[in-house]
Amino acid sequence: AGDAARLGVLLPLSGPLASLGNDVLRGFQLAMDLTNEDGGVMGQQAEFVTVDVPSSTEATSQATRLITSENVDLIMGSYASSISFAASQVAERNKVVYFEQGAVADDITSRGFKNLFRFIYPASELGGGAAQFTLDKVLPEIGKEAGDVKVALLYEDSFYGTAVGEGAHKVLEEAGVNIVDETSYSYKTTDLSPMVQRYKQLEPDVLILCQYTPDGILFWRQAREAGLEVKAVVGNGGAHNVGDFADALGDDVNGVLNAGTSVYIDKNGLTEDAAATFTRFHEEHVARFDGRKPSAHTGMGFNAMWTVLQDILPGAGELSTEAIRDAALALDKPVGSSIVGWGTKFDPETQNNTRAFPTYDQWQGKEIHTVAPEEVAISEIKALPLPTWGQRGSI
Amino acid sequence: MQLVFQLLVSGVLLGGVYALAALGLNLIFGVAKIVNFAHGEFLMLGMYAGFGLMTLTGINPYWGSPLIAVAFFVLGMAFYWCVMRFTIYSTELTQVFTTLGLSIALQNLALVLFSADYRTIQTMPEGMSSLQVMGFHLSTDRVIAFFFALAIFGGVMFFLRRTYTGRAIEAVSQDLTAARLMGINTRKIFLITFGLGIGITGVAGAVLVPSFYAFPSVGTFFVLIAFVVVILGGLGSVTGTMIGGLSLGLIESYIGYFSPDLKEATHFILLILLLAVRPQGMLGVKGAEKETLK
Amino acid sequence: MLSVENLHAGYGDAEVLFGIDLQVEKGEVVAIVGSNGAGKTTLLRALSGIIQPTQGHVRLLGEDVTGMHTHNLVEKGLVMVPEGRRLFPRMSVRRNLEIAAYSSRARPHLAEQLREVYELFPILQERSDQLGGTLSGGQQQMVAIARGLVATPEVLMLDEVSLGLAPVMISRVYEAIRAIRDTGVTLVLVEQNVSQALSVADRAYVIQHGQVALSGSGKELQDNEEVRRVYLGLGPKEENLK
Amino acid sequence: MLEIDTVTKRFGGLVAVDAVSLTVNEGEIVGLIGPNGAGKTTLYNVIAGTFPPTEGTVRFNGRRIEGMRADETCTLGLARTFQIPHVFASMTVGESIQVGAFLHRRRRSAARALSLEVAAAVGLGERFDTPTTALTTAERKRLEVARTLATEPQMILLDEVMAGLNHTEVNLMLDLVRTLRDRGLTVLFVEHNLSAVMKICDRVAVLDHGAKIADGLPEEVMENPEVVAAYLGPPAGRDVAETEGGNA
Amino acid sequence: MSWLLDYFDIRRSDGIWALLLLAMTIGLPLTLSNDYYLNVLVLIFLYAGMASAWNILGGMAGQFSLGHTAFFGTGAYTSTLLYNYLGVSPWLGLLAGGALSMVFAVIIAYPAFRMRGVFFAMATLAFGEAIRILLVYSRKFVDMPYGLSINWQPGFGRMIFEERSSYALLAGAFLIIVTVIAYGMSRSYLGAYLRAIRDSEEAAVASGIPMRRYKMIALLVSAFFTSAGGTLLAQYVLYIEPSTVFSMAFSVDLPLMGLLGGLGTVAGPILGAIIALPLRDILLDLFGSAAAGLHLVIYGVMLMVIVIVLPEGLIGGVKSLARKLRRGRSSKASPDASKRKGS
Ligand SMILES: Nc1ncnc2c1ncn2[C@@H]1O[C@H](COP(=O)(O)OP(=O)(O)OP(=O)(O)O)[C@@H](O)[C@H]1O
Ligand SMILES: Nc1ncnc2c1ncn2[C@@H]1O[C@H](COP(=O)(O)OP(=O)(O)OP(=O)(O)O)[C@@H](O)[C@H]1O
Ligand SMILES: CC(C)C[C@H](N)C(=O)O
Ligand SMILES: [Mg+2]
Ligand SMILES: [Mg+2]
Repeated sequence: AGDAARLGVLLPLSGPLASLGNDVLRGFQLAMDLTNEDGGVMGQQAEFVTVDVPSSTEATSQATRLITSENVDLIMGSYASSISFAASQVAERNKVVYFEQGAVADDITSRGFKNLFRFIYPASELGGGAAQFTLDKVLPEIGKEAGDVKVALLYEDSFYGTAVGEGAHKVLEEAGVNIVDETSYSYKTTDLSPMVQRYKQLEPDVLILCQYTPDGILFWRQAREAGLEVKAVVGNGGAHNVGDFADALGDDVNGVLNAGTSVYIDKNGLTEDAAATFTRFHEEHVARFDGRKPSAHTGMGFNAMWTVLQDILPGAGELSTEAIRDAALALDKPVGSSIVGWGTKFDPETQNNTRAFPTYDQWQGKEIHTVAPEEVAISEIKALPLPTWGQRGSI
Repeated sequence: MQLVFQLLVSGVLLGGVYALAALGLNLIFGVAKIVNFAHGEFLMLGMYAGFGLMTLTGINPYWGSPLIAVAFFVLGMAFYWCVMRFTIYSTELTQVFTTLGLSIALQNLALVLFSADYRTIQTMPEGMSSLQVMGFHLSTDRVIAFFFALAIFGGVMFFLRRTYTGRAIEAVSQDLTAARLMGINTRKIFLITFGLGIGITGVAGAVLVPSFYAFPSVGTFFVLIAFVVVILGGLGSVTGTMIGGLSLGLIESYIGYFSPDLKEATHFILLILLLAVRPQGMLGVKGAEKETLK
Repeated sequence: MLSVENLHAGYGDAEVLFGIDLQVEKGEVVAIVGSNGAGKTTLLRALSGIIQPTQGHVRLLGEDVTGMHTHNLVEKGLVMVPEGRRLFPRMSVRRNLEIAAYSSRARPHLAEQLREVYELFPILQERSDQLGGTLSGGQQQMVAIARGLVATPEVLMLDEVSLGLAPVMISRVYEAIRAIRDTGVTLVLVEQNVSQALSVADRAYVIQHGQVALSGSGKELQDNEEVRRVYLGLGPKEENLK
Repeated sequence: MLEIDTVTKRFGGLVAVDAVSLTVNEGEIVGLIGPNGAGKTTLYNVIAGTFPPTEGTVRFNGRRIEGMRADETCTLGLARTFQIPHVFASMTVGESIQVGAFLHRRRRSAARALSLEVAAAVGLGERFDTPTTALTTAERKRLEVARTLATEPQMILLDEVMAGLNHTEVNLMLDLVRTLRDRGLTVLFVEHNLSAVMKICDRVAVLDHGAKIADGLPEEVMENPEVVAAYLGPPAGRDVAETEGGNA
Repeated sequence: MSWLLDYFDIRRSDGIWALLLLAMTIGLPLTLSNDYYLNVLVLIFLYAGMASAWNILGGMAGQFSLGHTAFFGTGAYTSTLLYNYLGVSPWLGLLAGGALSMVFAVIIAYPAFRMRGVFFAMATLAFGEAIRILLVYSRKFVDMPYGLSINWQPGFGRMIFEERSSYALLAGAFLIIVTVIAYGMSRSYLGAYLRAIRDSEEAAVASGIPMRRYKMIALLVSAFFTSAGGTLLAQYVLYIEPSTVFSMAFSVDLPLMGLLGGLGTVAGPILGAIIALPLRDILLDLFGSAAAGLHLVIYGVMLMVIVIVLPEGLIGGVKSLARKLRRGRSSKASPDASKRKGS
């Protein structure tokens, strides 16, 4: 290692996935800047070698480039499951550690890779969590029971949506829930109004959605235009915890539930350290990015990079695959030790973070509020069943 | 029954939007024989224009559309003058890659300038986003966009059929040299055509943004649809574009009801099948599909 | 009317015309003849602005119009009917004719010109709704000439108008040319059909290898044995009389 | 060799070819004339397989060929030229002719030898390596003929190959056609150049408004009043017209 | 032997090119040791091979397919599915994928060969898109993950190699095979027929060329080798998913390489791949960290400029430069409008 610790960063920064990719990058950046201001990592300044991977087509090449040409010893990526699949393949073969911060597809870590660590929970836990949350928390609010509720599942048809959808499906099925409809579609769609019509016919009580931002916006707006009334709606992170989604819907965003991750949690549920970082994260984010408020994806990116820079690398002491791996496996931080509420403990088998879990939010007053689990909740579930359109301003 | 009609109505509205989004492509396609792969990006710029106008000045894109039309007319002329002028005599593949290069450049320029965020506007006050007519729910913004489409189609048709410039455009589309010999200033015609094509596309983008969203690669969501509409309807046929748009809107509506994951495939398969039986498209002039470009 | 001085032109690297000089007076019929590939078509293209001359000057009514765009020349009344007809294939015959009146000089006369043209070629009126591309070769040629007339030219340049016409049509076209001349339009005829052209021409130029090899009155050239043989590829005069 | 039996071709309401029957015997040169728009090119298109006839049959060497594709008729030995030449824009003259030659000679040397020979025969010998785009109209017509000849047909359909040629060139072309006939080729010949038709044709058929109005020896046909009215026009005009080729 | 050679128009100067090709495809993999360069080399060989395959149809026969991703993806998916689920060797999978691609080719040929130019391009583009969507849709009925990973288990029979240089040699062999076939076609009557079809279908048919048959030959050869490239790339990357192997971006890349190098020429696509692939990497390296997307702005602009300045590609550009130098003088004549397409 020279005078700087060079980390490979692999994210979709252009193309259709760019929006959240740039969110994550801001999180990475902030974690690095703060670390560097605090004196760096292992006595060196940290530095990124960033590659733009608009889709998984470029992932293999760019990961190869990071490793063989830029000689990075560590790659941080990628947020989208497809990209993660392809890029981690390369890292594994070249014996370079790859930290996946936000891609959820279960199979990413079921390939037996030795150098791949994942911070976030897998899709089955996300979708399953959303379903469980629906069963446990939402049904009582809307006065239904697993046996008599009608649920519809709608998800985009790439890795992310289908994996989450399957997770939800499984839990609902086990609980004996009547899944009245299960549909997937391409997130590049320009019209979802027929789906809305279908729901108007089927009259589901709850919608469980897994969408990216544009199709998420489109769907909820078209639901409003067609006057689709459901008792509750639960999203899964791609659209439903994103600020752009709220901007697009105005007051009608209120009441929407989301399963995912949040940086609008109760910091009193965090460890002291984490709570301090939490505050710093929010303040610095607003200060450094033109008053912009951080998003969930920025939070996850920040958390992953922060953990790597603050805990794993110092633990490793050097930038070598072996050392980083050992340090990662040795890391043991309790739940509540990160700004998103998680802890960090990688499963020695799958190398998934066993202390990550979805949190559950609701839009209230056009802000996202965590409503579960209790430790980090800052608000209660409100206004279920959803009041009719136009009446949601007061939620 | 209500459902069948509701799907019909929303399909027609959507179809109008598609037709409008495709019209500019067909104009340029028809006259200059150029497949503009950057079409989606001009649409995207139109969307940003609509968004910017609304957020900066508070004027909604509907009232602002004349302004956007003028700005994009000029942009279209610049597009011709600075870029496409050099490819008029080249092979179609050269043109494809010139416009593709432009598409990549514009998409990413937007990313650099406007960031990757999804931008939306609300033109209607809360609660006015939908109209209820005889029990049908209609998106107010789509209805407005649809009327824009009708007006613009009517205007373009009048312009092409009834004005000398319009006819000159058609002449240029069929034989450039002969058109010159008829005293037609072909450069001017190309400028007008590109101005018109991009101008319409800009307005289309601006009136679409209220019911969609602007972000740098939104053009890629629409460009293939626009291609399908144009070819389905027929090269160089304005009416065909409208019919192509409406058919696609209706397909989306009905197929989308039963199986949204198949609707895009349906577009493409329909396109291939139609071309197999009627290669010139529904209203295209027979033989146009055989036009060997070079 | 039209004067050309030391005109050079060609295609890309290949120069075809090497310094052409010629004069056309008002109301004249001037024929330009010469063997295949001599550069006749190229000359007309250069005069009408389809290709740019590389050297030399063209004056129309005393004004230097060298390098001017085709549409401006048409506006000034210099109109060419190109070799190979070049109709708008997917426009009806009527549209083909109407579009020829695009220039502001021609537009006011459209109705009147159409009437004349239909008189000249009645078949065109019959077929006015047929698409240009589906006409027979000869019919296309008629439309091409008719378009030239609809443009109300001062100088009309015709490139091989009799090509592919039946004898009965050729005579009709040449009658038309005479009629056009009688209305005061100046005519430049490029022809392979030499005797036909020379018989109406007041004067003629023989082009050879991109240069003017000879010029004179139509009759002079037609009667000169050597000219006939060497430059025009015509048989001896006697044979012709048979 | 070629038997056309009551062939009709309609385009929508227009009858372009109206119940035409025509026989061409082996080794004959038959002229097909008629006013513009009479249906000559259309008849060619039907024979050569560009499109099928609406009614009627066409036989070549006893075999039904109507509705066959153009390449099939060409392979059978019936080749045609286009009234408006279609050139292969990216090729030289030699390469274009070789495309024809490859039909029966797939070897390079054989194809090249044949194309050199054919190029020389049509007078394009010196233009062998010239790009086709640089050819004049007249040369393009000769290239059309050359490419067709290189397919080594038994019969060719020529569509106005003399148009745009001057006297000397017409004579060269006539010589060529004669030589071809002497080598056993059968020729059907559409031409407006009457002197050429008169000189070379064994027989002349006349179309008018799609229908055949005369068929016989050239001299006979020229006297036929119907032909005179439809095609030749008043004697005054004809005089001039006939001088086209120089020497009738 | 010599009678066989007589079917081909082989020129002496071709030998130099052959040597260069051999030096590149065999010499470089054996001498390069930097993994990054080897990776670029593998991609260049594979893409050059597939661009050459595209060029047989698109360049030589003038049928501008924008749907080659259909064949690429079919090749990648067939061999990967066979290998992952049935343990079939990718070597056989390559042939199976090739065969299936040829079946697809026949299906799309029916409608597409009725069209020309832009229409053909659009129909093939639609075909490529439709296949992807149907593949994604099929997951409703068969249990198949969205993306397929191949376990990294080196072995010749598995077409997975320890060393990157082995991949480079394999990819080089692929390139050589495609190039030899493209060369053989272009220098025999086949090439002349394809060019004839490209230049004028009417005249080609009138010269006795059964047009559909020859277009079909070009399409089948093109489809097979594009598909083979798909298998090879899948075995190299070891991960495929619908949106990467069935993507319009891929369909567009092949003609781009052909165009950059020189359409319809044998060397063109190879040169094109050599230019296009590293260019993006270099730009990303130079501008990637400045602002998201900036390198693509530059790439897009460069693409426009190159294509406009060198419409005939690098080979055409060099040729016309040479011609100019020989002439020793430049000409000012404007392009002849009459040569414009569509006239
Ligand atoms: N587009 C072109 N590109 C290159 N060379 C050309 C082009 N058109 C014509 N030429 C060349 O220019 C020369 C003159 O051609 P032009 O057509 O002017 O002759 P022409 O006298 O009209 O002959 P014709 O009587 O056959 O029509 C010829 O040698 C021809 O090969
Ligand atoms: N595709 C078509 N659609 C409609 N009408 C057509 C078509 N092709 C030809 N015609 C018409 O059929 C008639 C015969 O045309 P054809 O081209 O056979 O005439 P021709 O005898 O070759 O005349 P020319 O001597 O002028 O070449 C003409 O009236 C023409 O307009
Ligand atoms: C936007 C995110 C929700 C994407 C998701 N994490 C994935 O795996 O693709
Ligand atoms: Mg000429
Ligand atoms: Mg004809």
